[in-house]
Amino acid sequence: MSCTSWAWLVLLFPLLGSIVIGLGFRALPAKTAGIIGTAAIGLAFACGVATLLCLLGEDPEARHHASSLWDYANAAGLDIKLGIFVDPLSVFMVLVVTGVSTLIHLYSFGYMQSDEGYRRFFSYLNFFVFSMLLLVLAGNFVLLIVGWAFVGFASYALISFWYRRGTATGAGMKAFVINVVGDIGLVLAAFLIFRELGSFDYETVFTKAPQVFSVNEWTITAICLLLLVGAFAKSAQLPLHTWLPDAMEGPTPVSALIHAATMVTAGVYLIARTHVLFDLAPTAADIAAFTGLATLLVAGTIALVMTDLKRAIAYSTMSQIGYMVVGVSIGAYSAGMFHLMTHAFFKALLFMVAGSIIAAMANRQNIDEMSGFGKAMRFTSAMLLIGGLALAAFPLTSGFFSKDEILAFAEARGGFYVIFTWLGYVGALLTAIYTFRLVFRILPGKACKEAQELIDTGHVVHAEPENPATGEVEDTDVGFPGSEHHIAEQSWPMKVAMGVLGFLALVGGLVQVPGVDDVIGKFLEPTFADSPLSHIHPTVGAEWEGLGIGGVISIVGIGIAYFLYVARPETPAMLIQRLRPAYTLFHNKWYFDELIDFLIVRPILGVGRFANRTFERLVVDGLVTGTAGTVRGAGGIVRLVQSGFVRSYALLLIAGFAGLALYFLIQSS
Amino acid sequence: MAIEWYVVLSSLIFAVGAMGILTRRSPIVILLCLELMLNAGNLALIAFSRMVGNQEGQVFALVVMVVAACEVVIGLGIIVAIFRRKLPLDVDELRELQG
Amino acid sequence: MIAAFHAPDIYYAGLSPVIALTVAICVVLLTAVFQPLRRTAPALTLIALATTAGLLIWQGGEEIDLVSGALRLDDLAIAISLIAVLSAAFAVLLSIREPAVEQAGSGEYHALLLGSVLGMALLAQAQNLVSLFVAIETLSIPLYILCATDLRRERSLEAGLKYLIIGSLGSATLLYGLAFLYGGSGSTDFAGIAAGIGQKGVTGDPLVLIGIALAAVGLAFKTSIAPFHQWTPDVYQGAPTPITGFMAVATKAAAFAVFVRFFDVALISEASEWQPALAVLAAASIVIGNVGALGQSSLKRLLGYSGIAQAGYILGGLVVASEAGVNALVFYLVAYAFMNFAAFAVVVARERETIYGDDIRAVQGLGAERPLLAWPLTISMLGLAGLPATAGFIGKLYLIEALVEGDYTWLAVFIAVGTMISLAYYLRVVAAMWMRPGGETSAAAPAIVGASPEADPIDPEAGRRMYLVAPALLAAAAVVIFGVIPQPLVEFAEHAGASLF
Amino acid sequence: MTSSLLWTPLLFGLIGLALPKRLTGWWATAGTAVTLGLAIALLAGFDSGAAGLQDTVDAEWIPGLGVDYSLGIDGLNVFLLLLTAVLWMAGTAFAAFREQERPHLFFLMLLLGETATLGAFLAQDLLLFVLFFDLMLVPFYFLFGVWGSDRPDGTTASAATLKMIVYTLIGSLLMLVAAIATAIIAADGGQISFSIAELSQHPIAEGSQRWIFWFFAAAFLVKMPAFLLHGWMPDAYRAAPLPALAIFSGVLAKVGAYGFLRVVLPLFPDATVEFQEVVLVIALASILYGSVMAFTQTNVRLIAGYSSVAQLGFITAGIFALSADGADGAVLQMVNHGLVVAPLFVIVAILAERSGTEDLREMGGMAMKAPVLAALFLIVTLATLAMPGSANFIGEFYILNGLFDSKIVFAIVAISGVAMSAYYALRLYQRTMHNRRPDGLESREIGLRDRIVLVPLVLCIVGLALYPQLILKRIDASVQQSVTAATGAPEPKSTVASTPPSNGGNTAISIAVPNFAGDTP
Repeated sequence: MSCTSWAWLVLLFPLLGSIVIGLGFRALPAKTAGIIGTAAIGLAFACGVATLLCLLGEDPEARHHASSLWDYANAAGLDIKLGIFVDPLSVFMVLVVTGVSTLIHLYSFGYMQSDEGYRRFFSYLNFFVFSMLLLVLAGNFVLLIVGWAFVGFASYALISFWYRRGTATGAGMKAFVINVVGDIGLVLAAFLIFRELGSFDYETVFTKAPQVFSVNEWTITAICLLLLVGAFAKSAQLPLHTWLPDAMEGPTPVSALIHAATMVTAGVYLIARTHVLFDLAPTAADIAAFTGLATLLVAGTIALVMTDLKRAIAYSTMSQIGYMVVGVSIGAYSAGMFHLMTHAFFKALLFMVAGSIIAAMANRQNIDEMSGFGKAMRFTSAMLLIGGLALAAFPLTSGFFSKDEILAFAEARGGFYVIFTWLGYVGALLTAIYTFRLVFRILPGKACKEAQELIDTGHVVHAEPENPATGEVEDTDVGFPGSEHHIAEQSWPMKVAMGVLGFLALVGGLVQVPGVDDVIGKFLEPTFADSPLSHIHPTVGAEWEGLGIGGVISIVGIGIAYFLYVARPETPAMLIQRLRPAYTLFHNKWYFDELIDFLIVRPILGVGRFANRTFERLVVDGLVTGTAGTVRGAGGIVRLVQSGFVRSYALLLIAGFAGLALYFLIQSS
Repeated sequence: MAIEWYVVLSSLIFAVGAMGILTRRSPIVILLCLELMLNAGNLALIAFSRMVGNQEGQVFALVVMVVAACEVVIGLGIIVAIFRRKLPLDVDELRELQG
Repeated sequence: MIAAFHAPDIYYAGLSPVIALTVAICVVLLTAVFQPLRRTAPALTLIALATTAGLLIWQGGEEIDLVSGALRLDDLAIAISLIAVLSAAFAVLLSIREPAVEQAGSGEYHALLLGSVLGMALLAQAQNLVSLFVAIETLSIPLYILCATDLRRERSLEAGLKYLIIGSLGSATLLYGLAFLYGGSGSTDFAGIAAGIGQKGVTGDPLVLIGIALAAVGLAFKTSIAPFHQWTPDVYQGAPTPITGFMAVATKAAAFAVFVRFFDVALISEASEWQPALAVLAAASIVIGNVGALGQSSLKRLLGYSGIAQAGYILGGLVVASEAGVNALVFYLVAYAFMNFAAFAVVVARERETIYGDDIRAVQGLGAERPLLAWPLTISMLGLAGLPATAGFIGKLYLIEALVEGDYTWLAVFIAVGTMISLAYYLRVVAAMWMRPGGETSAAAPAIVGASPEADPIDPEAGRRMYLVAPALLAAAAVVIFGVIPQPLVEFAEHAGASLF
Repeated sequence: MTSSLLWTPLLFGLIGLALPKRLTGWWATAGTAVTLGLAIALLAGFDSGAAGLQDTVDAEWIPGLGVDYSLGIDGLNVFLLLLTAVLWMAGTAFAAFREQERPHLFFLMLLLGETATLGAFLAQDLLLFVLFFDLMLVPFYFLFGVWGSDRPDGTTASAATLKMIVYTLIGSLLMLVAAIATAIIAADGGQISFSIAELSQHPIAEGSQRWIFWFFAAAFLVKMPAFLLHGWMPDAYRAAPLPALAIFSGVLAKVGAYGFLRVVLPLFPDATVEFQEVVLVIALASILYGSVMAFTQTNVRLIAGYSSVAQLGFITAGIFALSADGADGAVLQMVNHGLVVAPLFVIVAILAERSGTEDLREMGGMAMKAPVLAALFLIVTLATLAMPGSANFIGEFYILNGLFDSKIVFAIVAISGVAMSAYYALRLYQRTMHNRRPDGLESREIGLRDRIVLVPLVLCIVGLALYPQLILKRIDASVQQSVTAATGAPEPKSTVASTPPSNGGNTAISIAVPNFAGDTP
């Protein structure tokens, strides 16, 4: 079988899984649905591996294939095929996506067990994986947009999975609409590409682009900026990020899969995929890089003050994606992709841990209420520690190698790109602090009520779930995890999934140790070989120097966190008092929601209300009623003249004659 | 005598008839005025007949007389019917139909 | 000295329809005298009308001058006469059990009706000022009486008197105009007038100009063209409904026939003079008729105003002074006749069936209650509104085509705009039938409402009487059939038009 | 074949009058099924590469007036015919499953409506087109007025319907005058012919084209309805009975857009080019205004109604992009929108049955016991908002791409409508199916009878989503012909072919002022 056939199979299994579970939702026993769902993704992963092997068996220069099934829309010169494109980059993404997905499916198999919407969940989840794979495998921009929108929809569906929660549906809507804005950016970019290059196909576009465009030309910059709109919306970069924290309304596995490991990194993938265009538009690339930098700092500061466990991790995700965006924008393609992979491991792990803890807390997510889980949930705690260390880039963990590789590249590129290195380190410090803020709030200390109960009885709390945002009692009919909760300690699928990810988070970085090995860099090389930046390689010494600095910063950060949250727990409150304006700014998430509300939502609603209440009535209806009124008024006059007086009829008759006679006389003289 | 005077006279009679219709309220007087108008036409016809030198106008006038008589008869008949229904003999009071 | 006496050369075949009608008048009038024969008057009238129609059809294709050129028998005349005869037949059917007939006496009533038809037949053939005037009076005088035949109702008398006064005023005006035209051209013959005016040219000849104006007023009056329309709604509402139906169709047809013959034959050379004036009159009628009909609650009155607007449309066919125009005019007259027949038949039925008289409430809920009446009225209304698949649409199409061809596109636009306004009241009738619950009908109502002393006795079965339902259905069917297969009617109209040009 | 397609519905309708009441609905459904079969047969025999008319019928109808009974099929109408047949069958079946008052009349009107609509699509004689175009109104007048519902605020169904009729006839009567004027001017004293094909061979003088163009445009824009001419829509939509409304909104609105392609572009090319931007402004206003209104409405029908205004705005914009891809997209979108909006209204009907209200604020949580309904609704919603992956997306993509090439500013403004559509469509879904269920509201799965109606329609949507090429392939040739008639020569699709690689800089300049560069006559 050819590489593309394997790739088609990668697409097929999740789709089949989704359809089978979706159509058979009444017939299938719950567990079967879970098994089918997990197996489908597992098979996809297997096929992904087969694709990888197939690709590795080929000459590095020839490792790109396009294949199409049928003409999707081909008329008037627009030739859109249902086609895929297989090259190291897409296969890399396929492996990350299917691999992490398989584990998260496994986790969900246990975690969602008592949820009424179990089958629906797996159907959605499989559909999401299919969409994500479509996105990474798409062979042209139109199909990319299709995949792009599909993941957006899947994300929507899963965020508002518990659809009786007003907060969940609202968050879903927000995510969807912002993602549509991103889609529009992509669509416009596609139009512009087609207008200039006459094709939507990756191969044609990437071959022709360097011939047609000169560097930093108006058009190519516009194309790249439009692509960035799509990328930023999907990857939650400023200012299109506001949906991501809200998206935490969805079930925790969803947050792990979509809003940490896979979908949100699509923007990074897009920039890497279209690096040919970005290489031609360095200005646009720089804009992207600075946006990433801003995001990583802003999100880091917000994560410092978030008390909601999942939201804090979500802001951390934003921040980490900021690193990746910086990476792929400044030319550190393989480093960016590497960070994408390791981030998928440790961030998925962190969310799984969060899920386990939240389950133990009966769906409450406020870290202020949590403490002492170290003793209550040993496995979960260990995983939290591993994930935290990786995220904080503790030496030798996966995050340590990947994050610092990006920063080292920036330094090697020189010029003003050094800013990225230094501010990146600032971000790293923030990362270490906020990560271990979570760790130190949750693990040590006196066990809270729920943790104590777990220690005493081994039971997970059974409380009537209620929505922390609105205080209303949750509606468990449609599938909110009812009173029965599942934690990693008591559910082997969760344990396995977390264990594997924990292992990967710990050692995943070793594939790319400077001076030792360069697995990912080598593998992705054919994809990025044509980039003018591909020759920039930081020296091994410089890399280790960077790693050293990074390690120190990480340890310092953890130390600060220890000081603040364990050694002197009263300091945070004091700091808040002291730095009130900054705290308010961070706590209110830099007022982005309010800004968007003020700039976009309100004007449109205002216009809508004006149109509805005033314009429609006065102008549109007025046009009708005005005309009708005039006509009716004329009718009134006619009826008034029709007075019933026969003599007035005679008068009108004679007057009419007079008029007619006058006309004739004047006319002919 | 020049033909114009006949025409002027006839149009004066026509105008008097028309004014009568416009100003009088008794149906009988109105019928009389209509008679005047028709006779104005007759006068004009005869005058013109004289002017153009053929008899067609005179024949026409004779016919008109017959017709005028018919009209008056019908008119009086209706007036009688109205009177028998004890309705006012005033055209301005006949305003049931309007609007 | 005894000159050789030549018996007048009379072409009896050509005169046969007129003769038949004249004889029929005498016969029907006689039945009034002989008590036992009273009830035969309607039947005799129908036979007479059928005979006349047969004779007319027999004479079809003839083009001949009769009575020393006073009359002209051609396809236009025959077509119009047929419309008149047909509407008279409809009127006879609708008059069965009509209270007015009882009051006036069946024989007299029908004789008068025939007299009016005779006048119309003559008018359609008239091509001489004298015959024109005589015919118009022969047509009108019986109608004055017929309008007033429902002696018990004040409205009927009022209508009769008003019609008489204003009608006579119109006749006098017409006569005066004809006198002037005679004076200006030296002839009473249409051809002679054309020749007489043609010689001198009309410019600056006040005699002819005022003559034209006066004659136009007189004819416009008969055809209910604004601003000479004011008698129409009042008389239509006051007259007994069968007579209203007859007037609405037949009078208009006959008057338009002579209108066309007079202007398109006698005054054709002056077309550029009178065309704009008549176009303005047409536009005025369209506007006044349509806006006047809005908000009317009496169906007869509504149809009266609608008739004014329709007259405006039809006048468009005359305005362009072309063969296509006359064709369109004839076509539209036929279509208009059928649409009105259907409507008036239903109005008559409901008038007798309910306590509401001709008020629009009388047809409320008709769709559910009496579908066989509701359909004809619906089709009639849709046809009058010019919706497709009715003869009304084709008629409008014909008119608009003629108008655009004759460079009167603006008048065509007026027709379109007028039609839009007209939808408001035509569809109001349709809505009343189909979209309103039925009003209180015959059985329960009178006790509650309290019938006025003038009210006629209610016949709860009137809506099922075949002599009312059948004409309505037939007319409606004709409207639809000629809307879908208009070609026969188009050819009929083309023959009529060809006889003038 | 073509003729039998046209008359079959009416024939069934007339025969149905003689049947007992409870059978009429099924008989009518059978009639629509036969019609659908004929439409499919026509599609099967359709030669997809050809641009010209196929399966033509040509007979004299009123030779005295130059009107012919002339029908034909080409890429422009073949799928619209199919859409008509499909939606009518769905609507009729939906109605047949429910008790109707006066079923004889109801189904007769429904089938008369189908014949009229098919006629408007099939007619190749300008006057025949106008005739059927007007005739469509008659049955819908009755359907809306007789079976419609009065509003509590006093607006009766008949008043709302009257408004609709007067409004729409304003345009069509003017169109009648304009059609006649076109033929007469074109005949120039010779034999009058209303044949669209013949008329398009010899376009009339530019001066006449101007006013005639607006007369036609008025008719079509009212029908759609476009911004400022939509005054009839809110009242009529609220009054209309839902099966009829589903058909009305799904098909009849498209006749207007179709008219532009069939009549206006080929017959009045100069005026089309001259007024391109004016119409585009109207189209954009429709998109924005429709979207904004759909944003704030709480009546579910009106949300669907205003969203149609916006969608038809897109279609108009596609046509008046005057490029082949724009028009291709427009035709595709006509079919798509029809397929989407009809099930949308059916669903609205089902929701209203359950909740007893049509106010969004009083609905919610209905997905609970009705997962199938929710799933079907979701697919329809996604198609409505032109989610990539649906055929609607391809339609909009083509439209906007065409517009982007010719009038870039318009394209960018238009595309904001896409974002808004995401919000209002999803809002409609969410507020009805999700969130808490108000007290007393019923959540009940749809029964078999509704599934029979809905599922095939949704399958059509899904099928087209997978293979929009099915339509594009067959319409392309005819659409190009229609567009070329207006613009002259077909435009080159790709600038690359003519631009040497080294001339990249020039391309940039041509893009910097693209909107104005395209305007030079």
